[in-house]
Amino acid sequence: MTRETILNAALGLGLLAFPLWAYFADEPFMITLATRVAILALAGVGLNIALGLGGLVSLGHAAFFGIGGYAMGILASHAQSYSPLMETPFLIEGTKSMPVIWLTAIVASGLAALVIGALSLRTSGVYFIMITLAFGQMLFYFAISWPAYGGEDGLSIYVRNSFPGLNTLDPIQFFLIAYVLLMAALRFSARLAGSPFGLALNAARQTAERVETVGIVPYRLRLTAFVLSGMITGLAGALFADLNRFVSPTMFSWQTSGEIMIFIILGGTARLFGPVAGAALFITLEHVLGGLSEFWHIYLGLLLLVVVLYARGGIIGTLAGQEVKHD
Amino acid sequence: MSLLLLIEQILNGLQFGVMLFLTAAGLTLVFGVMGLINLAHGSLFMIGAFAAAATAAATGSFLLALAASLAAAAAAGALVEVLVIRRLYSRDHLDQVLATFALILVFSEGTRWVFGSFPLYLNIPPALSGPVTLPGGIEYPVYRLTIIAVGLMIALGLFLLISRTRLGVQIRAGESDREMIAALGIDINRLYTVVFALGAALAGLAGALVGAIQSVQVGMGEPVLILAFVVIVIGGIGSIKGALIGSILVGLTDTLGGVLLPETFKLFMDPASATAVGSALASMLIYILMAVVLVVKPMGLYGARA
Amino acid sequence: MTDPVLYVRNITKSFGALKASDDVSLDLRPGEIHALIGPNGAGKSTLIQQISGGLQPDSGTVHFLGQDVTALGTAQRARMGLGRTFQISALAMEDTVLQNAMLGALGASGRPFRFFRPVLQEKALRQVAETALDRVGLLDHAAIRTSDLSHGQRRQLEVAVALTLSPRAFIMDEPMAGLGASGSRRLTAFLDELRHEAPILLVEHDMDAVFALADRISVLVYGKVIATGSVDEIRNHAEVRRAYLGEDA
Amino acid sequence: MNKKSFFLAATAAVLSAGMALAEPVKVGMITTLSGGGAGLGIDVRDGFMLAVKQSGNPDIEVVVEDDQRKPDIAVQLADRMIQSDKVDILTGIIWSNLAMAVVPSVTAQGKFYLSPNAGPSALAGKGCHPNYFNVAWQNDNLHEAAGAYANTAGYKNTFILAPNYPAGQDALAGFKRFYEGDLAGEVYTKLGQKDYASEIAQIRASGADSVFFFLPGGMGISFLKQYADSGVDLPVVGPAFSFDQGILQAVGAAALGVKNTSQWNKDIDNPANKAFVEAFQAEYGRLPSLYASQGYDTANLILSAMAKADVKDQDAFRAALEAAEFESVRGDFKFGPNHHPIQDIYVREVLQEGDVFTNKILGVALEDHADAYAGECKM
Amino acid sequence: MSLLSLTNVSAFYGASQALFKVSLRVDEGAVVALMGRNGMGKSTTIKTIMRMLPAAGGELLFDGHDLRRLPSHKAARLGLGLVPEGRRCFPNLTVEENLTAAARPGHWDLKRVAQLFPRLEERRAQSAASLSGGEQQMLAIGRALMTNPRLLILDEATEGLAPIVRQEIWAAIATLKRETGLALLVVDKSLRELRQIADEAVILQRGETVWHGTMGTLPPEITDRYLGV
Repeated sequence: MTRETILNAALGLGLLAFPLWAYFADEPFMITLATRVAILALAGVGLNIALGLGGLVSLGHAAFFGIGGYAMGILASHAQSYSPLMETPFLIEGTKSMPVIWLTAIVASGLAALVIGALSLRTSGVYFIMITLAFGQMLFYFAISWPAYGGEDGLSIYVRNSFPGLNTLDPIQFFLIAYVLLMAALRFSARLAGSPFGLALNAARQTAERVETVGIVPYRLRLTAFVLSGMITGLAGALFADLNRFVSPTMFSWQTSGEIMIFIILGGTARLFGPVAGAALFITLEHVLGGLSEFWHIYLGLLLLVVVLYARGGIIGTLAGQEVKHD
Repeated sequence: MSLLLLIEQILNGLQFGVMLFLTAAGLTLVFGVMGLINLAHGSLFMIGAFAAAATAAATGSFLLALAASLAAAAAAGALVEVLVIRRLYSRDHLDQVLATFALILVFSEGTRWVFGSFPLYLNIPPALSGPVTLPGGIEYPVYRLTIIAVGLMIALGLFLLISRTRLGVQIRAGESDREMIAALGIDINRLYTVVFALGAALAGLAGALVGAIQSVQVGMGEPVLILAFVVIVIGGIGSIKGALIGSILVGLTDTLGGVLLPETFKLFMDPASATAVGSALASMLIYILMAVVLVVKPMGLYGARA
Repeated sequence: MTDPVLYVRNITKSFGALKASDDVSLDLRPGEIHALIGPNGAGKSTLIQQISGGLQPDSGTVHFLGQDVTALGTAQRARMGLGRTFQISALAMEDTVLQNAMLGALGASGRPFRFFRPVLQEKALRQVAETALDRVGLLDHAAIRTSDLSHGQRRQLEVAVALTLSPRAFIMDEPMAGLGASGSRRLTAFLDELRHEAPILLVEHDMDAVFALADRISVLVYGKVIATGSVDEIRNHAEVRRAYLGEDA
Repeated sequence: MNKKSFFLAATAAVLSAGMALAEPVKVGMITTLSGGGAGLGIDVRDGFMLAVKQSGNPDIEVVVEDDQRKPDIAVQLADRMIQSDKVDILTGIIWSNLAMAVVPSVTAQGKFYLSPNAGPSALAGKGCHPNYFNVAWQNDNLHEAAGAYANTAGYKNTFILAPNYPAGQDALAGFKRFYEGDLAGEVYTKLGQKDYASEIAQIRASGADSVFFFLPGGMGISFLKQYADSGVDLPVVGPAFSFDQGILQAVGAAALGVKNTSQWNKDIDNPANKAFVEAFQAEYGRLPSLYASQGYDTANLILSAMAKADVKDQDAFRAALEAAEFESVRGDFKFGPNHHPIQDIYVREVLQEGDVFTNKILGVALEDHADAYAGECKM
Repeated sequence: MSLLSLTNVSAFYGASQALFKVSLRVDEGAVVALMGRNGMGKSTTIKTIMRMLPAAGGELLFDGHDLRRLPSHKAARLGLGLVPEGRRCFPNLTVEENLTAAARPGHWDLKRVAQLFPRLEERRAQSAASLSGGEQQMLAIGRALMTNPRLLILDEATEGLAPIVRQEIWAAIATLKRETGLALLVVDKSLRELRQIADEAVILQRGETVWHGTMGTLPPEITDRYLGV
């Protein structure tokens, strides 16, 4: 086992053990905090497929996070008010069932990623960063000024959606749902990296010219990666909305895109568990520093600077060495 | 809509564009010459506005306030370049995004720490306040005309600096081949610090000029930053000319879109929903513009390289 | 005589005022090594790019296996069987040697869009990759990270990736560049064998290798082919000598 | 977890008989203390803490946290305060969108929420809740008063504008509910917009006789500065938000003479208000704002209820809150059936006192005004 | 004392070693030819001297200063003037801007460069990108002269040029030698021209100095072995 594998196992188990401890210590908020980490890490795992594996620096993943969130918000609000979403040409009812919501979130964000990706991938480098940002901003302003679903006020869902056989209102059960989905996404992401597609995508990031001369079109690889990436981030968005029982345009803001990206860089770009480590550290800092001073953002900023300047390769890179895992 | 109103709106769009240019010029310069994504550029804009407000409050002189905005932003820019930014040139864009994002946090909260949480006062000097009647009967604020003039003068000055001075020649040379310019004996590090400080000073001046007709408050830089990015990407990264044209394009699109779209929708919708839909679309318009430009020209209008 | 596997007809390509390819015609016949030589800046790389699909000629056509491929992209030409190596190694440096070779095999298989099964467990692909590595003598290094290879080994890997495609024609852009004396000799011997599998269009500066291998040589100067012929014909060609040594001799 | 808790020393002298019965009350305050909108949150907090301090009541403990003006952070903090800090009452939120995110889940978990600022219509009408009290106003109130004032002032053709988001739409709807004249124009601006040249040009061209606008925060500062400089000198009416103490100094002379509507001003003539204004200046060295007054009233409402009932006895405590028997700085104060205030709303004018820009009351715009949504509230 | 001296210099591109043991000396006022086939390390040697590539081992002295400790621009300011391989004129600058960008005061100014290359004078307002190859080469030489160096390094200054243009370049180099006594380090393949101009020669083979001596003593078997077709 490499050091990184051990570290990953420790992170995975730690993220499970902490809320279990909180459960027995009757600290329900700590469970909520861990759930938040798991969900944001899931969003990061999604982005990491595009960014880490594909080298596609998207500053617009809030678009998919938000679409996932609104998929939940719209379906649940219609179910809440017993008004169908659509009556013609066929009837679509709202729902409060998590699996249905997840599926909707994944499909909707996947479609959005297909459109955004198809256009954005015509550009590269800084232009790609900026065009993805532009699409995120478009959806942000659209959500703010679209009155049907609350505009800037967002949508409140008073009761968390349901999952067959579980009580999702119980923090620990909801945590477990998020945790299982995170682990599934990590597993998927690991498999993807080792798959034929992963091999080609990874090579296209390093040397697109070579990939073309073996007969594979890099654009298609990247678009596929972007769509998969958007789908996972969309799923995370649906869960995040469920965690807060609330969805608002902030989920679409460029700061959200930036934060998801920060989880990845903080944890270690292209590291499987990078988003988990990054999200955990970020949420912990926010929680601890937030209590220390009204001006805690200064400390957070300085700390981030230190990480970028001196801890290259992020947390996992620093703890597990610079070697990126190959298997 | 009357022709006069349309002309006035075009002037407004122009003025907005010129303001954007001041912020975007520094960003595109830094971006083009050093290949650095500087998210903290908006913070330099804010520093300029705060320095101007504080100086105006202390001395009552608007000119001194403008000088202070230039000096403070340039100093902050040079300091940050030497302490942090310099280490980021060789890094990938990801690291640059994270580090300069961190700088935003430090600058924003640091400013709030020093100046408090309430917006600051900075107003137009009496000599420039009030409207003037233009030919054709348009009443237009003197200050806004001044901004257009100052902005265009700075654009011209910048153009001359870049095209005529030795510093400008070295900047352009460094842009195309930094290894070669160093091999000819030019200290590229110093050149970069100067360019960065210059870009910062322009952003600071823009902050002060805008601060006089807007609110001087923490967080004022971020919306401007995003717009400046839109501008330089539309114009093509590294191109001053592109930044100018991009700025004016964005300024006109935003201003005229906000006015004309609701009007257009009123032709086939009831006024209330036309206003709502029109304004919603108008707020997305510049991003749509940017996406369209990039899809058609992936390197922006005047971009040479990614 | 059999039909050429690959030929270009009257290719012209300009960059602004510079004519990088000036009415170039060239062919590659079965079983031969056709060397393309010329001073730096003569337009060799531009020509190679147009043949392999990275650049579109302003006018003229490229034919491969009897088909006009001028309008096709790099990937399509590769799938038809055009194998290429790069002047400056274009390899996935973070990946292992085996992974680089597998990439070629994957491309040749035409099925890169599979997301679950570990690629390294795909026996068929792996065998193609390992065979190619074995042929260039890199099988022992299969598990090494490519960035840890020596310069010469990277050149070998370049060739191995091209081999995995089982190409119908090779285009090799300075495969000897930067190789030591023994490396050069080994690769020369290897290419000498390889020509029987598929003909090679060889761009090379190493004259020892060129003279040892080439059936025919074309000399490119200022985007124009100034001479095509056998080794001896080229060696004694006055214009070629001038272009190379600057001597009137 | 209680780094920012304020434990207040007991002073035996003020212990009343009622307090002796009560269990300590823990209040969680979620408000905006960092970033652009921090001024408002700081005022609410300072007003609130001033009242707590003045009461000298040892049985009230306050936990304050910064929501960074982000809805998801606010929700997270609410969860934490309920789950970990075990607070009984939550308060503090400034913005409607954050309130919409937090209030339903707080009341659903059986806690009280007292709003010191935001009053979205959804929470006043269909979404009302027995445990939700609004101590400030329903969002439409000040705009309605502005509409009523426009009639009194004789405006016949008003140009109205607000940002394109729910509170902005409510604002224009609220104004129009009471305004009887014609509209010269109705414009929605971009949220966060800072340049109003285009809107001002439209105003100039519209032939309006007056302007009503709702542009909170920096948007209002920008609008007023630019409006003053444009040479358009039509009278302006607006809700208090753009003319309040914290913001007025940044607007400066551009606001002089503007009429604005508010349920409070520092010159409202009652003893509670006088004491509040003096004590606030003494404590913090600045004039209190509207928000500070709302924070102060909220704290006093809680303290008054604590004196009558135990917070653990929810029905009794709720009844004590409904009674609202405290000395409000705005004079008469009572709750309507939907737990929103019924109060006088005044018209103020901006003027300069020495170096300081401030307001004085001109008169009452709407007397004993209730909100338009109470009828939809079923509780 | 030599103006420039390299002793057993080695250098790497990333992990692969490009120079093994390069030694050469250029004395004040001397013209030294650096020769070898493509890929043998000539340009790498130049890059190492110019501090564009770090030297891994060996000694690298210019006028008594240890170059290995200096950044590129400081090395240049000691008096190293570079005419790089591929010319590398700044394409977005005009001819005059190219010349003045890094000029340092001294003997060489715009007027003297114009005397040396009258064609540059004719094109002073044109962008460098619009020049022909030969003109760009003249510009690269003029640009280096404008820094008033003590040693001018010419890397493949006649590569890819038409014969007549080559003659012009060679003539200019001869003028430099004759009239200014500037020290020159010339990398070129054209043996005939080098024989006429160089005092000494150094031959590289796979990153090592394999022969050095005065130009007159360079035997034909050496040239055939290391340089010929």
